[in-house]
Amino acid sequence: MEQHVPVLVIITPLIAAPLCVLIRHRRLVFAFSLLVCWATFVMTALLLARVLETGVIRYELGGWLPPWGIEYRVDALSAFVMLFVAGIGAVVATYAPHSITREIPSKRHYLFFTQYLLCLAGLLGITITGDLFNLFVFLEISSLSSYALISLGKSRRSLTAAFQYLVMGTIGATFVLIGIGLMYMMTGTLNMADMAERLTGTVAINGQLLVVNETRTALVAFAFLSVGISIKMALFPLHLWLPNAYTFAPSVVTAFLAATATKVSVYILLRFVFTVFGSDLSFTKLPLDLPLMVLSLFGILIASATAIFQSNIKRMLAFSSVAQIGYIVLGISFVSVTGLTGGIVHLFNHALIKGGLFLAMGCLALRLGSVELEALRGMGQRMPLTMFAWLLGGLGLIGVPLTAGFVSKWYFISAALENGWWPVAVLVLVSSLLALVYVWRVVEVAYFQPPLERQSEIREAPIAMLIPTYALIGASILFGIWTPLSAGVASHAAEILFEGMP
Amino acid sequence: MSSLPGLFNYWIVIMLMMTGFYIVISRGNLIKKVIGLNIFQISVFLLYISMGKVAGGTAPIKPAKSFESGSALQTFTNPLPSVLILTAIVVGVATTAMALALIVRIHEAYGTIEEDEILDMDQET
Amino acid sequence: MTEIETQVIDILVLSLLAITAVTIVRMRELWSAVMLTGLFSFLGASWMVILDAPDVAITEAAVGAGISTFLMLATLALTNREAKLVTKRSRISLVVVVVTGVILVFGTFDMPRYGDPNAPIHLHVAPQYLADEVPSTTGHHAEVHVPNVVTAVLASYRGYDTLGETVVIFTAGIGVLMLLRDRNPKKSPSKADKARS
Amino acid sequence: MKHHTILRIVSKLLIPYILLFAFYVQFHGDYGPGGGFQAGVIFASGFILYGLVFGLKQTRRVAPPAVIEALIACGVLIFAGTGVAAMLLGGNFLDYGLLEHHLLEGYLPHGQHLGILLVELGVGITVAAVMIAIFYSFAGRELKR
Repeated sequence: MEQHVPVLVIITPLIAAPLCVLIRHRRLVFAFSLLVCWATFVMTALLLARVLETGVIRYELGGWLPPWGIEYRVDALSAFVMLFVAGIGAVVATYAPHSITREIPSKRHYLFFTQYLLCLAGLLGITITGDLFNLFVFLEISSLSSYALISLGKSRRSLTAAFQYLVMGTIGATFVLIGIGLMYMMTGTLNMADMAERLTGTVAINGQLLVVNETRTALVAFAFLSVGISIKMALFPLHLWLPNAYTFAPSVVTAFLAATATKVSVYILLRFVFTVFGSDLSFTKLPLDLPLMVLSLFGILIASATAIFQSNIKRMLAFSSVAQIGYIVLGISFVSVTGLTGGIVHLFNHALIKGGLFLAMGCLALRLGSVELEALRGMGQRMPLTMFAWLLGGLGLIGVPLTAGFVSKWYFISAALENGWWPVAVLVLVSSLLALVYVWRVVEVAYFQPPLERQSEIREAPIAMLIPTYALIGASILFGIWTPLSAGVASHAAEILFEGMP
Repeated sequence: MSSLPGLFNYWIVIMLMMTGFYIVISRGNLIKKVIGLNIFQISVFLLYISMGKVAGGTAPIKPAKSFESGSALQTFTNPLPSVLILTAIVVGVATTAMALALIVRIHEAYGTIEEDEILDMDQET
Repeated sequence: MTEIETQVIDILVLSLLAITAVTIVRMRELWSAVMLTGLFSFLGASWMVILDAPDVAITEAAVGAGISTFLMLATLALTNREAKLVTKRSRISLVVVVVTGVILVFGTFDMPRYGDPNAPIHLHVAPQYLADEVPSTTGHHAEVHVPNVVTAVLASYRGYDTLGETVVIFTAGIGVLMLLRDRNPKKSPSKADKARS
Repeated sequence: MKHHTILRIVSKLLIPYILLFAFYVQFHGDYGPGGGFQAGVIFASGFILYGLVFGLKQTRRVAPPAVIEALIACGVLIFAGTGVAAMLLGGNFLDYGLLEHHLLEGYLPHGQHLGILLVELGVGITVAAVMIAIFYSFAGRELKR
């Protein structure tokens, strides 16, 4: 069975989703989903171990050789992304029951888990596939399920947030579809590896012999793919759907999507830029690095500054997420192994930190029924464990030494200095100060203000929620100290990306 | 430039795509936005299908005899764009269904499906 | 049909499509706008017939002129039938759209010409589908032996995409059930909406 | 529309043919245009016509929502199950070439043909069930108002 692991990772949650509909019973569905999520996580761990040992793993679906059939292709980057997506999926699923009991009507719980598993399968499917159109299909699976999940929020604004995301997401997906179509038109293939090869070759168009990646069609395709994916990953200024979606979705959904969905979109960008088009075309012939750097710096500064002025903490963290996407893209725009390593390791670190923070927010929402800054007064005493987890996560966002955030920032600043771009390094430091301000606002209210009268009955969150929260926060501290799995794998993946097709 | 007429179809299709895109981003009525998305997507489907066309070809359905003789004398239109678009159509209708379900719920919660009125109501509360 | 006849029909259908699309932009009465969208889809499907893609044409007609129209009319019945005239963003939108369109047109100049049998997509991958000679992992050239090549590609060579497509439909179905099946929990504007944007 | 006698009679006559046509499209996809998706849509439209003419209550009695919900899941499971079956027989996921058997010799096709038949059936069931479920959801909304 071992050679089937690549496909089993995807079809396990994919088949489990319809089974949840058949099971229906709330507790059974939960137990079953939990089992499936953890099994998926174990399989991704196996995949990563095998990839690091033997290199790229391929799997031909339906037994048809690529480029005729669809192939799965696992390299260090995809295995790494899958590992943390599945890991966070499993941890958040473990955390879910208490939180959704409070936030979602019990009649819909089995449907919630169905959509959750579909979303997980979609995200993993995007990451593992070596075929462009298959990527589009799984992108839509994950998108549709996330619209549904977001709309489950308690406030009516979750509906408009979901709709707004649906419209933006569909525009993004349609742009991607146009891009894929134009690429297909010029190369005749949908397989990424095959396309990468044919892009550097020549093609006879209308009697003229042209190099494919120099044609105007290929350039336009590249532009459409980049814009489409930028919408999906909420790159500033295309991030407008994100704050509402994260603020009004149920806590569990926010934690899961914030930690995984945008990260997988960044993965798609990396795949296109480095694997399909090649770093040579993307950065040497086309100055993609410049716009990416400008947008990411603006994104980091503006989103961090906006976060400071939010009174709703989920919204504050959402703006912080937009800023973190900026950091990741900044890492890519350095066009160096160090910068890219920083970007990839920050995908991982930020997933842990933000996942943990949003889980802590879920604990607060469970007990307080609100995520307003005002409601948090005195929670440092009333809910010490939850607030301490939040504090550790906050330190990670700032990038204090011994947290995972520090590791990423270290790479960004080294990469900036390597390139001799010291103003960029300074801006990264300035933005950390902005993060300090918004984290401090919460810490101040929670630890240095007396609790409100009406909240004297508030107790600590249940242990079943605290354990998963601390699992993610603890991991973010662990990977601040011990980096072979995070930075080690990331730099390996970055080197492979710069070499081109593995 | 004698071959420019060969691009005429693509230009019209692009114009159709952009009309749909324009409806999505300029109109505040939520149903109008869904209509725009539909037109945008259908036009992209037309782009794909028109690239699969081969002059003088026929639909890629082979007469049963051709299997025995093994000869492919006929020119067939490319089947792959058709396959991709069959999938994309299904994805499109799935998105439309989700969007409309959301609109029904939004109308129940807000009493309107105009974007600006919804925004105003969100500001008030 | 001769080349000229085909071209005339092409131009005719395309012009009708364009007229329909532009009319929809200007229309405030939603009922008619939905009907015209159905017509747009139907015209698109007719052009697909001319483009020798009968499978897609049937599906587009069934989906676009059938299901989508039906669903939109059902939604109209549950909501409003008239759209407000909002013009505040139309200028920016127009600029975005025109720029996007010009970029796309710029991209067309290196495209293979319409109907060109030597376009890359006709020379790579597709010929093996048509000849039923797709190499498989077992080494030999397995044969699918299905007369309709579209079905063969859809269900076998790229069958995994079709599984994905089925899952997409499944996801949407479950999503709609989630949203509309049960009576809503009261989504109060007062309680949870204290957040300002 | 519940009281139009002509409409009721015509629909009663028409619906069996629509359903029959759906089956034709379902199983004839190998040879002409058509397949699971189109068949599912046609099948569902037959049902929706029934629903529009005879009312939602009556239709729900014929096809209970719980059954429809289960069928949505079953279609996906048939498709994925075909893939898993190929895997258990020693091939890759969805490698229909390995679906050899000794059941109903001469009636049930083998290998690729059987695989295509099964997955198209899965697609058809899910699509028809989802369309009917969506119809119920939207139409049910109207009743509650």
